Amino acid sequence: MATARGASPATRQGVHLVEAAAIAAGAIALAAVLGPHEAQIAAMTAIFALAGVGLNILVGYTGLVSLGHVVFFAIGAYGWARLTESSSVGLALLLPILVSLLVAGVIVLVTLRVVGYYFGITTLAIGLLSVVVVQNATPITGGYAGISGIQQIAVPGFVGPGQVLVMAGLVLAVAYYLQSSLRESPLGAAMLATRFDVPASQSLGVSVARVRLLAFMISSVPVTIAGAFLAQLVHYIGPDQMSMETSIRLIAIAIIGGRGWRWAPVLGAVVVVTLPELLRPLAEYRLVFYGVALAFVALFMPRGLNQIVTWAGGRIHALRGSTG
Amino acid sequence: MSTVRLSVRDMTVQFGGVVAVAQLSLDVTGGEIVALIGPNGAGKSTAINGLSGFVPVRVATMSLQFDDVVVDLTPLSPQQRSRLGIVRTFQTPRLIPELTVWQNVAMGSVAGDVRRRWFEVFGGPALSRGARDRRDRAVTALAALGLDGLAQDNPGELSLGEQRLVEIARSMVSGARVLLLDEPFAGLSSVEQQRLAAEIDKLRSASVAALLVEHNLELVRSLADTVVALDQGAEFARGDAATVLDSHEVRERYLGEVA
Amino acid sequence: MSDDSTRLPAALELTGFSAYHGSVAAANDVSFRVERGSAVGVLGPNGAGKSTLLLAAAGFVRTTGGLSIAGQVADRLSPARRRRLGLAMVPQERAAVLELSVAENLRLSWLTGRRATPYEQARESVLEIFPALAGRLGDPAGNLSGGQRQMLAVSRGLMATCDVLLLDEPTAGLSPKLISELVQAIRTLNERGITVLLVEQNFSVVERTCSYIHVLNGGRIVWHGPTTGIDRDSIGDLYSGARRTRPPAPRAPDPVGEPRVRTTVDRAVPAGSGEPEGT
Amino acid sequence: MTELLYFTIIGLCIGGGYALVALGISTLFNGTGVLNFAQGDIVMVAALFVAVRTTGGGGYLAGFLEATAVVLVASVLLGLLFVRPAIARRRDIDLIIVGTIGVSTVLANLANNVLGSETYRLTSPVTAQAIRLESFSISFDYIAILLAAGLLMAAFFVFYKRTDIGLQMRAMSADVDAARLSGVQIARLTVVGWVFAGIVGVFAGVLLGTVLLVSASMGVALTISGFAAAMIGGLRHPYGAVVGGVIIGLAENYAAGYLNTATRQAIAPLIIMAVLLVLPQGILAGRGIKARVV
Amino acid sequence: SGEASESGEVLVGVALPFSGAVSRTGNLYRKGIELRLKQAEEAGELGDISVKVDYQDDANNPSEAVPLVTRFAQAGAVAMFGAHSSPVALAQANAVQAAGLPEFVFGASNSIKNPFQYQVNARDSEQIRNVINFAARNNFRRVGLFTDTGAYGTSAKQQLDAILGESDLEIVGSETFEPTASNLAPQLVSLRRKNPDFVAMFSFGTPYAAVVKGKAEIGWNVPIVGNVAAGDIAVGEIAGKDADGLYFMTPLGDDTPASRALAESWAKAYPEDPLTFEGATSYDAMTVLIRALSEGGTSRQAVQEWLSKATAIEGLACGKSPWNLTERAPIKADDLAFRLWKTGETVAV
Ligand SMILES: Nc1ncnc2c1ncn2[C@@H]1O[C@H](COP(=O)(O)OP(=O)(O)OP(=O)(O)O)[C@@H](O)[C@H]1O
Ligand SMILES: Nc1ncnc2c1ncn2[C@@H]1O[C@H](COP(=O)(O)OP(=O)(O)OP(=O)(O)O)[C@@H](O)[C@H]1O
Ligand SMILES: CC(C)C[C@H](N)C(=O)O
Ligand SMILES: [Mg+2]
Ligand SMILES: [Mg+2]
Repeated sequence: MATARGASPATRQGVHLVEAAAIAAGAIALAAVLGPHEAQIAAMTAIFALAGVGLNILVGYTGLVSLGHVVFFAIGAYGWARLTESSSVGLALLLPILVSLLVAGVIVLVTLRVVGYYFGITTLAIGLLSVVVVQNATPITGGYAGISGIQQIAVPGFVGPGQVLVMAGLVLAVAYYLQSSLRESPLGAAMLATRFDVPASQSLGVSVARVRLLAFMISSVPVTIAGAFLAQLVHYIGPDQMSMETSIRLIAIAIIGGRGWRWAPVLGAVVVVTLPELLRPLAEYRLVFYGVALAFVALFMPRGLNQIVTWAGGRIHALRGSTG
Repeated sequence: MSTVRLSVRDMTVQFGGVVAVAQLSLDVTGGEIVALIGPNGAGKSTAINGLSGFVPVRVATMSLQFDDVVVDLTPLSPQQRSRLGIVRTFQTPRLIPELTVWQNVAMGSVAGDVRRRWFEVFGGPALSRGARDRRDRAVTALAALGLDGLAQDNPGELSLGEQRLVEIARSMVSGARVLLLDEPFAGLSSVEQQRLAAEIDKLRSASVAALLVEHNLELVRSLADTVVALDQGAEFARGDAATVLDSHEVRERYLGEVA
Repeated sequence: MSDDSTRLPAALELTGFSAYHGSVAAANDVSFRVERGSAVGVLGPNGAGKSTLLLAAAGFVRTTGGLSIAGQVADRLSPARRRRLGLAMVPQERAAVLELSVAENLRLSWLTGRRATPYEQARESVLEIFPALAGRLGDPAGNLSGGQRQMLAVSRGLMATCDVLLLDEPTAGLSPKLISELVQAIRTLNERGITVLLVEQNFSVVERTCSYIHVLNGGRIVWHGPTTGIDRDSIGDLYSGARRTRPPAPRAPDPVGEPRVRTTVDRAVPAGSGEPEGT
Repeated sequence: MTELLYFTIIGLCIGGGYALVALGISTLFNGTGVLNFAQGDIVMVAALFVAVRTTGGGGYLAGFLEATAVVLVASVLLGLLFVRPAIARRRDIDLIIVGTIGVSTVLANLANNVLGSETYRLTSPVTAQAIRLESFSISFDYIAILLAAGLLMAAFFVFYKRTDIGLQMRAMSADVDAARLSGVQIARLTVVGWVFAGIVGVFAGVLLGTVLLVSASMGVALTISGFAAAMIGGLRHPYGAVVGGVIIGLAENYAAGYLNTATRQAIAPLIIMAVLLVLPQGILAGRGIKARVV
Repeated sequence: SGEASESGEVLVGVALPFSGAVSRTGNLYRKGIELRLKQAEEAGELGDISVKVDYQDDANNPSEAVPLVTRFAQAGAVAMFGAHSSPVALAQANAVQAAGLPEFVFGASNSIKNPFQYQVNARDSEQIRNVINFAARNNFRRVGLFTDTGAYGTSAKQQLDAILGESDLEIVGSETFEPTASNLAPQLVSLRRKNPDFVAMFSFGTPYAAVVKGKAEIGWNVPIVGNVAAGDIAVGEIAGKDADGLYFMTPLGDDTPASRALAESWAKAYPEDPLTFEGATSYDAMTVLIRALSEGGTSRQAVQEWLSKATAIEGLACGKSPWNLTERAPIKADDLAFRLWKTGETVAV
């Protein structure tokens, strides 16, 4: 029966595990060697990669485009900021996740019959509403002044942003592994099915509504945690960080990385977060360049960086094959 | 263990003013192949859509009987019916582009099961074992239809006939109680048709109840136990294959042979 | 008439014609002529490359080799140009725009075709062949039954008022009665001087319409000759060993275990496209 | 009473403004199937260009013509940019969203760098003319917006429903592959679609620029209002854009005049959600052209 | 980490919005800094110290602005300029404190309380006290508030409610508006119903233009007094005569030698950009930094030390009285003069 080529499921699982470990080790190593500024950028990248995992699942697996995921970012960030003022770290992480799951559930129920672009725009509306809420719910969010002096989890042996980098790196590794397993699992296949063909999914016994609900809820979790890490890294959280642009950045990460590809969040975050920092010498043309990159990848490289990596892999393979 | 039986009484499907299916009654029992024939636009696909829950119907009763229980199908969604074991194919194949061919087929054996296999999300041995089983089953089914060489391909890279066969393989691994096949032979070469006919014939021994919509009357003749002929939504002939296919009405209305 | 036709350029001529999906040749080194006003059949097992060949002739797939339409070299022309040269195709998939009404679909096809006859006239003559469509002109094509869609597909081909009509399995899903009518229609077309290249699985249709057939297997012509030279069973023999097993393409060592992303199931790839993802 | 009348007239006209942006969005969508997140920026480029030219000494009409030229060139380039993806079937909404957002980022930042980050307001030949309503005065600029929205809507309605190019564009927007197989020239019509969107953008820019502040960063807000209008009305219908625009324009003006600004800010998102909850394809969803299951 | 290098070159970081909606303001601040530094170099004020300035775009976004603080700190900057808006300043607070990096802040919010952040604009509270001065001068009692829903307007609104609430003035109405809104007439109509003697408006520059336009459209003839940003030249350019009746306050006097000198050199250096309070404040801040470097020393600690004790700094263009940085916000209500828009120009009142 082994006529089907490709690695066996077990091998693939093993590979994912090793890769996840590599992500964790990489984050720790970077935290150890980088200066504070570079560590801060690396931590920011890890945080956005973590959030990108959520969007990669949502956009890449189920094809739902949410322009409002900043809601969960905000829940994570404000939740952490407020809850660490009075209660324990555990609660500050868990409660926002529960709230996010609840909000995700409500959003899906509200948008159940809405598809395609209409779904995107409805979530955009939700994102805009959440900004209005953040601005006006001053007792909780601090309004426009935001919340400053936010606590962070101390990681022994590391200082400053390195600590957030280590934490975010570890969580990212776990999220990465789960994301990759999900892709192989029946639920992942069901998500892909609903993305492309609703009647086909239904004929396979897949409930589109339930898969949507699960996918939206699952995708909200890493974004929420990422929000909490962002609050810790910047020690401040305010409405300017919770704009529509943040939602778009999250999607851009998944698309540029290659939506649905398991490395998309990590590589996408490098492009979306790290690259603009490296482009600083371009001064005011930095964002022009960023826009060009977005448009180019989306329009001409639908599989994002995956396309480059596969291409390069094929090259190397071919070279090795011909020389030895 | 009692046999499977899909029963429907007086099913009517209407689109605006068009009555696509009128008062159709059917019983499909495990081990039996019932063929639904009729001119284009007679309402055959619509009947399958009605039975599988894809269009709203007016119906007296619609039920599935198995293991000594009778389930009323009328309130159930397509996915719920599929999970009960009523599995269909489509007249135009519907495969999932981002899964390989074998993964598409493997979907057939798992999708209804997502809830029971949620823990596979965490990976580990359960996922590996489950995935291996599903893959083996998929590859076996593909091999039976002569498609094993395509297992690793992307469905978008298949010819239309190949896509149809893959979709059929997917329905075959689903462990269905009832199979609703919409023109499975259309566009297949004679070689493939024979191969597929043999597979469909095997359903009988697996006690699967099969409803076959088909225009190729030679195949209908060789496979079907009962033939129901529709025209403009309404049944006009029913009986064993030979009787119906040779009947005057069918020859006139369907074959266009003026007597 | 038939004497003249040998001196006239062929209505359609392929020479050393190959068509590619990425780097795989799905039709390989195919050469044949179709004379004006005749019908030629292309047969072959599933996956033989028949549809690819037709799509390639119409300009939708990357090709090498020569193609001429009524003596005019056409292998570098865009699909639209070929269509205006009188080459129309009824594809196997996506043969109509399901969101548009039946009438709009007919008009669309007429517009992009040669417009040799006025629209109303073309439409009337097509509806004569498929009266079932006449009552459905205002309905979205997506609401038609499978067979009705197939009728629409063929009608659209005829609306292009073409000289050469490529038909990809036009009878799939049609009832026996309609098949007979279609056979009759093809004969009428031939009589009017319209050339037909017919891809079919249904041998009896080929028998009744085509004078000459080519059997394709694995992308190559494995047999060709007059229809009378072969019967149903020996055709079947030519189909054996058909199933293509794709040679392992030089891909990355599948680091993903995930298939390459494709977003739609269909395969209309532009002529001469150097798509980066066309691996 | 006069207040209410004033709010209503202004609401209608501002709604016409949203409709102008929405028309650009819906015309491109109906013509090519692309939902354009950069439409607001096209409007911005036109408005800013006219503003820079008029302060530089050119007249409003001269600026209008020049802006048309600039936007036409930009539209052709954008159209060409979207040809390849269209033919290669990259119509996934996520790609289109990110792709057009990329375009929007480029336009906004280029405009900022090249045309400058100053803020302007346009003065048109009719700015000084106004309808008086007790102490209120309603400039003809507002009226012009509503008129233009109505006229453009009618023009597009006729274009798509009655002309052969319109038919081909609708085919392309519904299913590029089927359209291509039907002989529709995708590349050419994609460019045509973008040019139309650009022309609507120019009209929107020069008209809206007379009633709101023009600057390089105005695009995103316009795009969002345009989407709100187009979605509420239903993307497929040109008159949906106007219906949606007017609904939002009125609601916002009443909310701001009688309630408060937080409500006004929330009203468009709330209307979107409420409408799509009940009618997932917008108010003018029309008959189900969705292909049936076969 | 590294401090000033031996060669006498010191690094100063600038993190301001050079892209996006407020990039114009960022660039005005930059011009003030550049002008002052050039003058100092030409006059040899810095001795053998050479100052290198690293200008970086923070896009007015806290998440981008905070890494810039670490970036400057790591590169060994001795001080930085930053934070056009208060949220950015608040976000940077932790990082500047951790790095011990003194920062000149252009934000006006009263919530900025970090010992390393020196506000060089008049705080909201001071501007609001000046509104009370304005009312007293004109015998106004009934005030209507009009603030934007953005960062600046909302934080100013809190202070307005608190400070005016305790004054003799009666707040008869209070409306807010979106800075991007296309039409502000409805809110103005609401405010007019309350019949205030004058309107106190707090927002950043350009919305003033939209507001005075709206005021003209509804035919309402009420004086508006705005904060420093109402002096934005765009207001005159856009609104022209409609801006008549809009008062604003400015720390930039036109009667001191320093301000006259600045006006002259600015006009020469940047003929296309009129001098506004932004350019003047950053110019003054650079003056202070130059003093700190030459008098205090070229290390981060030395600069912070000097700044934290700096009192009575004279010879600045902004403010009537000398700056006391010990209060970390040296411009007081009494340092702010009023001006009035008239047919597109501003005149002193
Ligand atoms: N887009 C594609 N990419 C890669 N391979 C493809 C693509 N489309 C078709 N193929 C392969 O090319 C071969 C020929 O396909 P084609 O569709 O021409 O077959 P066909 O003869 O028309 O078969 P059928 O009778 O089933 O329609 C098949 O092996 C098919 O798998
Ligand atoms: N959603 C719909 N709206 C309107 N009419 C419909 C719809 N679905 C089906 N019909 C019409 O109902 C009739 C029956 O269609 P159906 O697809 O069941 O035919 P069929 O027997 O399967 O024909 P074929 O052999 O051509 O596939 C046809 O006339 C069809 O056009
Ligand atoms: C208008 C300006 C004085 C605004 C100020 N920079 C602030 O946002 O705090
Ligand atoms: Mg059917
Ligand atoms: Mg084919």
